[in-house]
Amino acid sequence: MEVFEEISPADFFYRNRDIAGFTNPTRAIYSAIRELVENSLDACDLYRIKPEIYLRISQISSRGEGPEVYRIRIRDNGIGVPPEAIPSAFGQVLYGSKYKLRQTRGTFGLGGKMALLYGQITTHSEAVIISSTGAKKIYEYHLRIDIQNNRPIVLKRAEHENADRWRGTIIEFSMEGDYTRAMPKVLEYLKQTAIVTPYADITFVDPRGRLYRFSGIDSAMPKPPTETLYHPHGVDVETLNRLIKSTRARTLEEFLKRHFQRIGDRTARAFLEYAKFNPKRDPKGLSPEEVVALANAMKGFDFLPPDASCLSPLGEELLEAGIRKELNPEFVSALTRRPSTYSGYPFIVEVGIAYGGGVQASGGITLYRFANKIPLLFDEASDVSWKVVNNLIDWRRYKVSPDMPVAVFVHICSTKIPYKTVGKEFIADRPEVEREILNAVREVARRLSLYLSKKEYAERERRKLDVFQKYLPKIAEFSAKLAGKEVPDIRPLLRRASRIEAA
Amino acid sequence: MEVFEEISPADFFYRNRDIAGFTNPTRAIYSAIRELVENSLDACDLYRIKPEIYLRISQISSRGEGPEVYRIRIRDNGIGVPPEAIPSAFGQVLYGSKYKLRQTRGTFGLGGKMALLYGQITTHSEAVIISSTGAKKIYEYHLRIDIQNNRPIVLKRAEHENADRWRGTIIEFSMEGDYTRAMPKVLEYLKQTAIVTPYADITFVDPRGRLYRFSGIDSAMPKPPTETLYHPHGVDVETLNRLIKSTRARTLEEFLKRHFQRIGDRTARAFLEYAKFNPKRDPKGLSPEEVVALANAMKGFDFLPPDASCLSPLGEELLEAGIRKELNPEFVSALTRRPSTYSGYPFIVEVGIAYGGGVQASGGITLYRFANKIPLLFDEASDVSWKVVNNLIDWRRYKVSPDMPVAVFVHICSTKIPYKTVGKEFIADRPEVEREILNAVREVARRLSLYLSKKEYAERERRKLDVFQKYLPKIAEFSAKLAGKEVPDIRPLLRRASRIEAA
Amino acid sequence: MKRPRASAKDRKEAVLRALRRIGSDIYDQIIRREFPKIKMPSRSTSNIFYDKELRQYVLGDKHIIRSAKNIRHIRPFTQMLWVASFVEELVRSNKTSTLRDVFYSAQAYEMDFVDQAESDSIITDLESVSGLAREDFNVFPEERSAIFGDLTIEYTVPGYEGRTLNLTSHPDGVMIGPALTNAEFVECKADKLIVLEKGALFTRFIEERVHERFKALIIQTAGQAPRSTRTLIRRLNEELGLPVLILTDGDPWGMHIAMVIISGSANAAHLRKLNTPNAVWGGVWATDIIDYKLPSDPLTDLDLRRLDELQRDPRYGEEPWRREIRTFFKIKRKAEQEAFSRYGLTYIVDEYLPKKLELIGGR
Amino acid sequence: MKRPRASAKDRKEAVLRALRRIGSDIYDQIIRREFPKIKMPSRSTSNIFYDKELRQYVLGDKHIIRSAKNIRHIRPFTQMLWVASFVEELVRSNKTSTLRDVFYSAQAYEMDFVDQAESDSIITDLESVSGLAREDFNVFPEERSAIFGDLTIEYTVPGYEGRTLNLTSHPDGVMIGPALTNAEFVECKADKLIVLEKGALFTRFIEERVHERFKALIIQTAGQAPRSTRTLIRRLNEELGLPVLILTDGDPWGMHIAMVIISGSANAAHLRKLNTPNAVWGGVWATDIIDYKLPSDPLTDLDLRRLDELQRDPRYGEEPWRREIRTFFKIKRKAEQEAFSRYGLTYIVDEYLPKKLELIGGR
Repeated sequence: MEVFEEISPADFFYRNRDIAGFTNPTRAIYSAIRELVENSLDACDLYRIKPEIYLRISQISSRGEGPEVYRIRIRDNGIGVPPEAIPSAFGQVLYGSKYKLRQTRGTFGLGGKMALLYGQITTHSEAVIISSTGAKKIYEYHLRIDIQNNRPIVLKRAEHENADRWRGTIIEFSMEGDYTRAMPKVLEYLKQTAIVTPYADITFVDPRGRLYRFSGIDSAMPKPPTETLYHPHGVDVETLNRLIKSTRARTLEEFLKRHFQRIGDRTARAFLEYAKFNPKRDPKGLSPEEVVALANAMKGFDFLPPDASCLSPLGEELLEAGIRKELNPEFVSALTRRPSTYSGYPFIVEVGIAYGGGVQASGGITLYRFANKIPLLFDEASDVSWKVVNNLIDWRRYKVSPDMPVAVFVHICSTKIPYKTVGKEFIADRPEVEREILNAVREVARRLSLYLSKKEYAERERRKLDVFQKYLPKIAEFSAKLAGKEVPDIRPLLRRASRIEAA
Repeated sequence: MEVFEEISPADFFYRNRDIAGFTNPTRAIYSAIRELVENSLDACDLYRIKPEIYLRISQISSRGEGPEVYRIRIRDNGIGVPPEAIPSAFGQVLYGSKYKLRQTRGTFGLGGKMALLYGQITTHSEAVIISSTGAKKIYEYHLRIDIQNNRPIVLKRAEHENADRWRGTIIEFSMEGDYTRAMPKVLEYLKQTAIVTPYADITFVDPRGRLYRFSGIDSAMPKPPTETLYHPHGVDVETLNRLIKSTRARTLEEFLKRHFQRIGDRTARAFLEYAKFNPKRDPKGLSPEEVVALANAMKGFDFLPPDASCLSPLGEELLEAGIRKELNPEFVSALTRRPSTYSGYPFIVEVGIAYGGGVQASGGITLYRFANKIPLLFDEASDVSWKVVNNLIDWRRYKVSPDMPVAVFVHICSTKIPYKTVGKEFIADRPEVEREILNAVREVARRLSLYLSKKEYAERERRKLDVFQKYLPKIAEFSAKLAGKEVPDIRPLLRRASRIEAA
Repeated sequence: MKRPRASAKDRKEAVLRALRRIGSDIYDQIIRREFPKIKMPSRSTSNIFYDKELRQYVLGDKHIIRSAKNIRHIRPFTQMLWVASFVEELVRSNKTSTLRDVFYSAQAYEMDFVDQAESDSIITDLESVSGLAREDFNVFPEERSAIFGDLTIEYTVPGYEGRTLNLTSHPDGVMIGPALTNAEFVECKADKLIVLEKGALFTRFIEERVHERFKALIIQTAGQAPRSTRTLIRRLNEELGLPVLILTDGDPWGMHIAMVIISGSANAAHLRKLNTPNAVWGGVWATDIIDYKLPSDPLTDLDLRRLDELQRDPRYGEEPWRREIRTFFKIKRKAEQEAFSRYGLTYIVDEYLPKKLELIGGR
Repeated sequence: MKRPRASAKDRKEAVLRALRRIGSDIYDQIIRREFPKIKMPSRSTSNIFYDKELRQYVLGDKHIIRSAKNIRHIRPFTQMLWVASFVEELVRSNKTSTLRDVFYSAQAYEMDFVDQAESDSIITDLESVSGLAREDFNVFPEERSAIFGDLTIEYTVPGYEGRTLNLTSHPDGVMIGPALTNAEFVECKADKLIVLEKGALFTRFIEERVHERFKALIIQTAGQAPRSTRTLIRRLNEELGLPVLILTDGDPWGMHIAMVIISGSANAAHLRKLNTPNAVWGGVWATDIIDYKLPSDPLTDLDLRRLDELQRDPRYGEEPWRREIRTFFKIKRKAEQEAFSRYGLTYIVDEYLPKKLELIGGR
């Protein structure tokens, strides 16, 4: 006879921590840093606060054997967490503020909790959270997670006066890890983050006390994403049921207009006629079969493309600034495409190109990939951008050869990034996405080509005259010799040559 | 100001269904079939019941547009589910009977629930579950999942008399899918399942009514796995805390002996001396720092290797039978290695080799991979077995060349299979695992080599005599011609040649 | 001697005149303050045609103008003019040279070529413009073929003027170099010419006294025949009226060696009189492989692709070519000339050759 | 004529005796009801040594026994015996043949070789066993080189016995084939021999009358010298006492062409008298490239690897080899013989050659 039992979500992720990238000590410390930095950036970006992030990793004196233990401390100047939400926000899995229809960095919505959970199971340390929303008090919590019940355990709680009206969040905890091995990826991650978040100040002190500073440029922040309604193409039966359950609309027409973008009076009526539903029906009165039919009809009807205000692209100026700041190239150009859509999800592609200066020749195009302002560092060759840059574009048409120092940057923003696998390290080659990237890269490649052409032109003009000056006298000499005559005067021709070329 | 909310585990997996393999309609129907078949096999294997599984997929008349909808029905003769557990077992995520220390097929412990959840969100259909443990009644439930709250909704419940004392479980539900594209992988999955579960009767009726039968052989079933205690090497701080919380032991010595395998009186005392703990201390009195110290000491101490009774390998006879049954080769041999261990987890490697007959030449060794009796069909080249078979073994030493029809089968059993990535499709090259596989493949390759040698011997003997009969007369002729003599009689030499070769 | 050629001296004068004309033409344009240009027949594939009457490839009417005004033309323009002045000096002083020498000599005039392919192509330009072959400019290839048989020649090269040589003097065969190419024919006792692809067979034929038994001259081409050898074959056919039988390996490559001797190559479409339309390819035929049960090898992919190209070549439109290509495709095998050795070393001369000589009118 | 060789007839008899001895030995073993075996020097690399005195590679004392009792030996054993009986017939009837012919002829005796590499190797076996070169068996290579200069030879081949030829008769050069290789030297007016790698330079030297101006015989090897040509060079040096100057391209390959003429090759370690220890390599040296500022190309990876091999070769242990290898490594460039054309076509004869002739005792 089998014995059945229930396990908590925290317990599930404890057992399957690979899912969130906590596979081994090297990967764990890299993933922890990533999750914390991205949480901090989100806490600023969403409220148009210029991020100032301070990250410190210190090695706790060696335990003698086994992996090393590190103390991690991160401080941001973000919006802060309200005191009553702090325990659950940091001590309960599947609790957070990111389960919404707008662009954020988080991948599984697990945030930094997996980092704290991993710290707890490897070192049993408690996590210290200090946060303020800028009001009169600063709150300090010492937490641990009750994994079996997925509940926070508050070990200590304190309030401090906030005379300076400081706002932000500090997290500090210990974990096992192998920083030495993780270091190259960590530094690459921070550098690329600085490219794609050029307005952010990021300071990092590593376990040996080395200081890395990524200074933010003085510039306007990009418009933060707003939360939007569903687009009818991106809705399945489950979502529709949830909306029906919670709506206060009394008629289908009203229901559609209130809960979906791109549906006004006219569209609502046209759609309901197409779907063969009476506009006056009460949505709560639909049978399960009717809900399925409604969901299918939504996929088939021709609505306007989704609203992209839930997205927050970087913008051409900022992307160029980020590239310039970290790579200092001879030439740089960026392009933000207009919003597009796949399977009902809006997305925006931004692309940059850089040439010369700090860009190194690498025997091909160096590719930097970003998704929702996160650098993607693994499995490059499986990414759609790699396919576009290496297979679909004939770089010779743009005067680019493999020995030239050229880098391409591809940033895709979406409420749902089309990752190809669970690992979330590379993007699938959806035709809509591929086409956007292709067009964008072609355009910036064209701009680079134009730059290279101009640079070449002056050079070529100079060389042309050299050629005439070299060959015309020889023509005169050899023809005279063959004809058995004196060498003729070619100065008139040389003069004409210089005029031809000047024209 | 951020708004915080909690989501349920079911909601999490609904949002991240890629994790369980429900990425697109093709992959979804393949994953659903897999999960259901594996659940059914587990329900039989664990109780030494010879599995009889009936699976039917029928296409529901086309809806006109969008992906097709299929009705899936699976019936097994397993242990059955107690009526009170049915709703949660099928309608609640993270509820089940597999969260134990023993070998089962399930990958994330999500079982068939993801299949039902996917069916619900694509077709809003209800799932029908009919089950009996062989007692007087058969219970029938019609369920749906409340995704937002991760709770089952019972739509209908019925009891039927069980005159024949039928035992087993039937599941039936609808889902969107693309069976046409999934077909090759589905059939390959079933065929390989039949190899690694040769005692199972599996009947499959596909959407076009074609019948596939994989008949089980008449044979003893392998010993089912038993649930075991933890091995001290496989324990982390969190697990230790849980055991301390729930134990009734009053002293550390008692605690160790009761909750861990391989720890008796002597080992307990030796270990506690090594770890510098008083054996008489109350485990519940340990400080958090002491728990961490205890966990670290456990990793460092030299315990006996873990008990493998929690594992259920197939055994050499059954593996050979499975291969013979599905491939009908000219030669087959299998080998089950003794239990081994990595990072405190016990594992067993089984290997088979087959030559000729139904095995096709493929320009190399054909590799079949299994983990806990599940076929692994994706990403072959990343698997440690692929490395062993293609890089570490010099097949020429075993008289095997790439044009020969040879197949190698690798089965690894463990309470924790060392998958390399979250996708769980290929196994990491842990040195301990690699060594076991390498030794096993070498041994069966040696056996194949022996077989091939014997086969060659008779052939070679015959050819030898031919050679003498061809060349000796010519030697006589040419030497006589050169010497200017009559051709000498070589019959004496030919007689001696046949004697030499017969020896 | 049926139709004697112009004397060596007359030919030299003609070449020098042609070169002088090219120089004068350009000189005059410079004097007129024009950017000099030169007109030459286009050698692009679209301007190469097979002339059924001449039985060789010829150039069509398209021309290109190369002008010193064009930045991309001025370099090859100057190079060609330099080559003209270089070979003018060669011819005038009775010296010979090679393609390789021309490539290196350019450096003295700061006229460096990128590689020899470039200098070879410029020499071909000069051939097109002048209508003369590079051998006329005393530029000879390095490859050597050889001849043997009862023909007496008279040298025209400096130091040997008037001296004669009978081509049976050296039983290893007489090398075909500039001296022989430029020699006059004095007396010929042979009544046919046999052209062989392979040196080994050449030695065999001499040993077996084919020149006496069949009153034949024998030439070995050592693979694809050099142009000077092709000229010699044509002269022997035209001036002495000798019928020509060609024997090659039995594969697409051997077949094409024969075809180039008979109908010329597309590369030399701008020149005439390099080919011998009346020569006959006698084998090894694909049908010989069957009839004589020759040891053979399978045709490789490369062979088959070549065969496919030949099939679509207008020169192969008639018999026996069509039949043999069909047969090659059918049997998918090839054989070398030496394959006859399976029947003994002299079989090819005793049995096979007499059969094949019937193709050019019997022994 | 200093040291006349044994007459052609005597040599033929010696070869036939050697072959008969091999056959008799085996025949006798069969009569004694033994599985016949044959002993031959091992040609494995571990048995090849450089003999400083002979200044060539030689085989050491290791031998292998090939026995008809051994299933892996019986096939090559029989093949070698067949080759012996085949060449015996060749020599007896004064015919010549090629390696290729031998390969095909085997088929008539159901002795098919897998490929020509196999039949070539069996012929080498026979050379080892008999101590004779394949040219002694009348098996000649296809490649031809040529000679020119004031030497009169007397043929010994059938049909030409007693006839003489002066090697200036044909200004394109006289081919070195079986007839010339087997000829006797009658009269020589030259006092040195110049060996050239390239045919183009050969023509240039004849045109510039090097044979008269420097009283020289000139040989062109057309690349790596065929063994019959190497034998000829040795005979000219030994029998006529002519000092020998070798001029090749200035790269590791040209250097090695000279070395093989001087010290022989490892492949022929089982044979003697193929090399000419007193010959001198005169260039193109790496130091010439510097001294004459020759147009040059960078050494390729292949060139450099070859150079590295040569550096570790015992034959290259002395000067000028060591110095030139060092210099090649330093300048990492190479030059062809034609590169001198940058100073005009006759520079190499007028300026360079006299300098180099000092190496063999001046002009």
